Amino acid sequence: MTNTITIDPVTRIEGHGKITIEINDDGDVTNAHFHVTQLRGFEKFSEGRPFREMPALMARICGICPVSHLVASAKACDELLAVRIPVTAVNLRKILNIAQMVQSHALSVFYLSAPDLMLGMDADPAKRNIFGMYEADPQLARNGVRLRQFGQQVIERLSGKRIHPNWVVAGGVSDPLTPEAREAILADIPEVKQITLDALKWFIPLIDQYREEIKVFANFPTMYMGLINPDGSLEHYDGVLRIIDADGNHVKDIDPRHYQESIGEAVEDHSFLKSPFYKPLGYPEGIYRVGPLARLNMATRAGTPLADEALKEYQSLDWEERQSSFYFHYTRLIEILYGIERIEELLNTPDILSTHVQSLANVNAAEGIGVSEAPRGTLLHHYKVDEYGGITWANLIIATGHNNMAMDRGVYQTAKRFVDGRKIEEGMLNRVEAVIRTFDPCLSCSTHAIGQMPLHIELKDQNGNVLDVLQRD
Amino acid sequence: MMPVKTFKIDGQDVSGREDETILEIARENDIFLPTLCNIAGLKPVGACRLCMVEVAGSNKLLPACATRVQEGMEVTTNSERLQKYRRMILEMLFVEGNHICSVCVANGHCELQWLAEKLGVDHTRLNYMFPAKEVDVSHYRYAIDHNRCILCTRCVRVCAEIEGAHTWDVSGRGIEAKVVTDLNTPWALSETCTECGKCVQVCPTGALFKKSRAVGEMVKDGQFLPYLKTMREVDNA
Amino acid sequence: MHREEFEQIVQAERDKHRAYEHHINVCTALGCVAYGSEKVVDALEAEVKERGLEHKCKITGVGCLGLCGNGPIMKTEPDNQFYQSVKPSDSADIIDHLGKEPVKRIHLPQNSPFFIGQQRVVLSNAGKIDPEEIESALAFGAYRALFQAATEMTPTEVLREVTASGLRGRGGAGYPTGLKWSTVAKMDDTIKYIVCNGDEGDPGAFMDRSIMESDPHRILEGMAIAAYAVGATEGYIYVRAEYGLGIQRLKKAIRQAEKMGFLGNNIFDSPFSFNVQLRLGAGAFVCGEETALIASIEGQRGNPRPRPPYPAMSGLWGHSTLINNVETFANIAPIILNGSEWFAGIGTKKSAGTKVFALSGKVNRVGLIEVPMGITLRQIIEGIGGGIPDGRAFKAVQTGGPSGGCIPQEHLDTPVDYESLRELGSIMGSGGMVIMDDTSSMVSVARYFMEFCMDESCGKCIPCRVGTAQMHELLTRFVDKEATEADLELLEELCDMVSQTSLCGLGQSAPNPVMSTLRYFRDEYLQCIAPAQEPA
Amino acid sequence: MPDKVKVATVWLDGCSGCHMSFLDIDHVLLDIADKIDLVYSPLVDNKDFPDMVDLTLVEGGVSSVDDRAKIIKIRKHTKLLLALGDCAITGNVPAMRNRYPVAAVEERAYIENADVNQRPPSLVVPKLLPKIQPVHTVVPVDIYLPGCPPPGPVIRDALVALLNGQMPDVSPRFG
Amino acid sequence: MVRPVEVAPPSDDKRWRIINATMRRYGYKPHALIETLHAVQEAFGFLDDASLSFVAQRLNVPMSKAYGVATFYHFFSLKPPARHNCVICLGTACYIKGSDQMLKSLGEAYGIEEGEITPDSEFALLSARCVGGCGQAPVAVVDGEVVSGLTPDNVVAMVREKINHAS
Repeated sequence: MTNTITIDPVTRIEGHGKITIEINDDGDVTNAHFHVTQLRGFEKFSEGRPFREMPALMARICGICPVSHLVASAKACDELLAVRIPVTAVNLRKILNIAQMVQSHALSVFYLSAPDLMLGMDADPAKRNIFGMYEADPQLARNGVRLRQFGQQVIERLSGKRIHPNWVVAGGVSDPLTPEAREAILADIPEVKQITLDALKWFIPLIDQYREEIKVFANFPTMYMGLINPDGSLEHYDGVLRIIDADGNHVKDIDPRHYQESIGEAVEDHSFLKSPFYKPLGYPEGIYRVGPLARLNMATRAGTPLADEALKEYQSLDWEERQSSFYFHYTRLIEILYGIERIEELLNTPDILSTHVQSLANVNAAEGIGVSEAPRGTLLHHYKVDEYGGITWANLIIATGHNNMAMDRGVYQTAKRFVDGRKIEEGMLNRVEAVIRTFDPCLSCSTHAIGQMPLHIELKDQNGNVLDVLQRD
Repeated sequence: MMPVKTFKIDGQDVSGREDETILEIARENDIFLPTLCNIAGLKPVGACRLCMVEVAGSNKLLPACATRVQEGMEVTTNSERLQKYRRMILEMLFVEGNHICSVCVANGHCELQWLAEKLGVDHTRLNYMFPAKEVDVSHYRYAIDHNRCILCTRCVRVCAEIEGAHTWDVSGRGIEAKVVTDLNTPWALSETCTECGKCVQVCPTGALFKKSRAVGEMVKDGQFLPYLKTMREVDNA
Repeated sequence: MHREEFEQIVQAERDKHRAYEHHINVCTALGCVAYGSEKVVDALEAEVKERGLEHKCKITGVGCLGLCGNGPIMKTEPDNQFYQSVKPSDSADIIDHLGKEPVKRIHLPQNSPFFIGQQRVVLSNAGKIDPEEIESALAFGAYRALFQAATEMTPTEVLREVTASGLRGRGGAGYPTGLKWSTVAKMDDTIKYIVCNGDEGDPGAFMDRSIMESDPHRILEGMAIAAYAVGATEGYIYVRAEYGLGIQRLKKAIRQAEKMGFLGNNIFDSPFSFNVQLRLGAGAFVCGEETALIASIEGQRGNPRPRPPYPAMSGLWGHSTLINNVETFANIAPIILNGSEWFAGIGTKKSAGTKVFALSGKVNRVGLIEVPMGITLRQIIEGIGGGIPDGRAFKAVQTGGPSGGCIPQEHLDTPVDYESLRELGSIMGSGGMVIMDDTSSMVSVARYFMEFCMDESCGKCIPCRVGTAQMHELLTRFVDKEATEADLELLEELCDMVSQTSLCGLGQSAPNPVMSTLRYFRDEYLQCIAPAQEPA
Repeated sequence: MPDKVKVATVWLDGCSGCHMSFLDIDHVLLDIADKIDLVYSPLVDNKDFPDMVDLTLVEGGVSSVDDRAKIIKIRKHTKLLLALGDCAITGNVPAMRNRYPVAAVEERAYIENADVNQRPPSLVVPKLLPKIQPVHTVVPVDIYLPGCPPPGPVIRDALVALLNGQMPDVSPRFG
Repeated sequence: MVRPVEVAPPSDDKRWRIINATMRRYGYKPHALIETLHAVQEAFGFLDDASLSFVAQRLNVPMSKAYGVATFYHFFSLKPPARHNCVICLGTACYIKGSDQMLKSLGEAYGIEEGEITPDSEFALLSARCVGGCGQAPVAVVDGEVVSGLTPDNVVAMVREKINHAS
């Protein structure tokens, strides 16, 4: 007989998902899955829309990382125009995208995962949140809020709106940066830099406390994918789309225009989220991970001084150890640091205040593909248009999707280690959720195709009868 | 000499020539009346019913845009009943089409959206009809998204009355009505369109827009109409 | 033309008519044609020919004889016998019995309750004349009123007669006809138009069709008298394209009247000229609305426009225009001939004259009736109509079509006049009267009318375009028994809002069927409210 | 702490942008921590909706049978229900799928744009409703804050007003 | 595009003479539009783009206006007619005697909705707001002939019989 535990909804993740854990008569975990339970249909209903509407429309896939969608979508639209966009526009888009990464990473680390890390996996669930953390360490909580606020303010100062700005458009951005906005952002940089350095100091000692988790939090060899500069430094906008293998060896630089030759998508009956895989290895062998862990496992250097130092320290860990998804948290903090430094750098480029920020053209190509690095990993928008620029077809591969297989497998790995079917304790299940949190899955993104993800843990017997449910509904 | 009438709007004494409408006099006196089909410079059609007012002694509501002023009339522009009806009219427009303000080219520059905010429409109790309406992006400069069309017919009138091309008209009827170019041909294939763009500028929503504009970027400018009319009169005089 | 000349023409036609010993008038209006009356005509003609009676017995295809539900109907003259459900095989028997005892098995006795209480003014010639022969109409007095008006009366005298008669518009609203005419007469316009509204569109109404099919000359004559009175020279009859037979007969009538000099220039050698053109509608109920009808005659979409200005001031092509419906014009000739006093003596004080109704639905005797105003609904339904078939109980009578309402049992003794019906939340309308029995769901009747209004809304103004669709959606929820209390509240608000803010009569009255059923049958709506949803 | 106001936030079919805008009240969130108890939210771990909540902010439209069951249940256990943002109030962008049958949406995502197991998911995942509906068409809503998303300050002002026992007087616009 | 002053009919079909005659009768005035469209529909069975365009140009009516008029009135059809058609009367008298059910039965039998034509263009199912046959309600008009004595149960057979009889 098998029992199934359902965790529904998975909390402190960005979206609706649930986890089911199957347990045999002896109380051993025999299987576990992660389910995304929402589907929204963007690929379908964008049909017929004018392509210039796509960036703003696609931003509505996700309120956490709308900018990444804006950027990927606008890049696809640039291809439809077949123009080179002004350098200033590129740099402004980069700032916006990185600012978003900072706020999103801050959200993931401080609002969603820090309660586990700081208060402990077995802490009182009622306290295990940002408010509990605020009680325990007000300054840390305030720092987290400040960091996220910084990112959001940069977005607002550039685009006029924190969430779903329309500023990134086909051919560039709609308005130049104002000197006032630039000064305001630069003025905040020292403070947030310090906050991030403090956060790293807080985090690194935690590694030793979570050795057990590190071992099983989706700790297995996979390939990694992400954008990277040809010189091996971090990149979230341009660069090449690279795949490395589980040993860190270069596998392939993918031409985004031919992504379909390298990346396939599989459907699992139990989830609205599809599972992309590396085609040459097939499904499910072609498993890979994306996001900060992938980016920093691939990078030879960050490209900014403080982040380079931090990266060096991270890379002093064994390669094998760095296969654990627990290190998503670590790499996230390093990327925040990189982001702040990079924003500063970009704001100091010579033409950043140029008013030439948009290339004007009509539709000149029938197909466009745009890639960007979202906080959670590679984001790919692919559009086809008719001769007048009306969308005829769209496909989106979103960051969280790439990690779907790893999350599913990580849930199983963690459940197997921590869940005892004879005596279920909340802390066990929280660890199963926590592994999902390491990936910081963006389930509104993942469900662009339709739907949402509550967390739901179900205990089922072999015949599929539900014995017990732990769920949030 | 055109006789002048004196009357009251909301208790305020006002005056107007006998060929002027209540709406014109209200505007002249900074008394707000919402309108969507009406635009200065085009013939009034009295279709949107937003500018309905109460006139003492008449149990019928009258459209201010199409009602001439009369001596001694007492007009009320903003009773509770009128406000309720106006909100419902706006709700009707929202449920009839697919007005997704957030991703509309005219977001922030839309008369419908602005009126909803101004009249306090924060939701609608009516049933969203979610019709399957078309978008015609065939024209190289302009596009029309029928999802956002409120059938005010400003485009039809500006094209016929001012540009003189009469490229636009309304086809079908009732809830199926829609504006068309020529024989419902794609805009790009219209033989009569002069590509002047007046229809785009007078459109109160994001239904007609320049294709070069992204979400929130389509700012309309209907102000040219009175200018055109006046200049034409000056030249003809 | 002098009176003697005119009388000579009439007398000649009368003599021709009287030359026959027997007349057999078979109804060839649409209803009876559907039952095969044309075959009956053929069979009778064959029978007469075979017996060599062509000079003694005249078979005439005539207009409506009333009892449409029992067609084909025919009447023999001068013995004045009605037959119903006649088959071609009855021909020999009918001819055998001419001037004798009627054929029992198909006989419809004159004292049938169907005839009791009816009074034919508008339809006085229907069933007597051959609508396709002007001579036949002349024999029964057609164009005599026109002759009288145009040659012996001043326009002011005609206006005075019409005003004094108390005639009110038969199109539905009951606007005083004399007042309307006077307004147009007073307009200082070089060109004026007369428009006859024959776009009878209410579902369940076929009065105007019957008049056009039965006595087209009566309409032309009324229009011509109106033209003389108000100073118009051009007239249009706007008829729905679906009325093929009526159109054909009107066309013929116009041609014949022109030929006889009753239409055209210098009518009766007087300075008065009047030409009539026929215009076909094309399937749009809203064209029954005056301004929409004008737009349609002008070759445009039938969109109404705000009034004022009223058509009397600015109508067809911007000129002063008099619009009346078919039945209103059909009342004019009798008023001129018999005098306003005579007419005012029929019916009630405020609603003079008779009204033609199309009685249909769940009633034993279905057909076209003409009754004096003031008769009660009960007299019509239980008396003339013979009550409800199949032993069911009466539930409601719908008058006024999509603009009207449903009247329940307790108001059956209400007299039929404009004001009384309005007080009950319905209207006189153009004359549709549909009877419903206890099997009819009033909610679904309301939805039916709303669907009609939604389909017929021109779409110009928002309250009607969207409001009718919204109300239809809400009513569908009631019919499906999925409605909520909030839906009922919203429905009532929509009724109020649409009726108050719509541009034209269609929208303004579209909520009427809902409001009247809510008034009398609220329980039926409440029964359609679903119990509150429980969380799954 | 019985005098704290119990607040819940739920996320139906939306993009989480309204929740993010809720977080955009920044430090105010921590400042009001002594006045409110966030008893149920994607931000906290309570997996069962409490017996009675003073205020629930709902983001997103009603898209699946799960959403519907959830909001009906929440309404029963909530004193004041606030529809947060255009998706909850109008259906917004997700409702753009309403013009297509669910099958067509699934076909594009799971058959046409997939390489392995080309079929729509059918296990565990909830059944999608044919049309996404605004929240107030399923259950009564007390307060509406439109916007995509409603800006942080608007949410802040509304919350502060509610905490002071007043109905919020804000007029944000759609979009 | 320079438009020719004299507009030629879309084809040398003789029926265009009738249509020209109609327009001539009204002096080629714009207000003859509806009458002319009636003539076209009577001659050709429906209005296509070519005929609309011809009539519009000949009468100096804007094309969009001609299209607006043609689609406003339900009597006009922009699609070729089916070989057979059945019009179900939805007048009040017919409705309360079950004509909506008849429409449903026929729709199911022919696999089409009201207002549609079967893919083989054999049969069109239409409805009318009232054909004026209230006395015989419920009625249908099959290929122009009024049929009475119908019920939701027998309507399919009755209509099929009528059609088979005709062809």
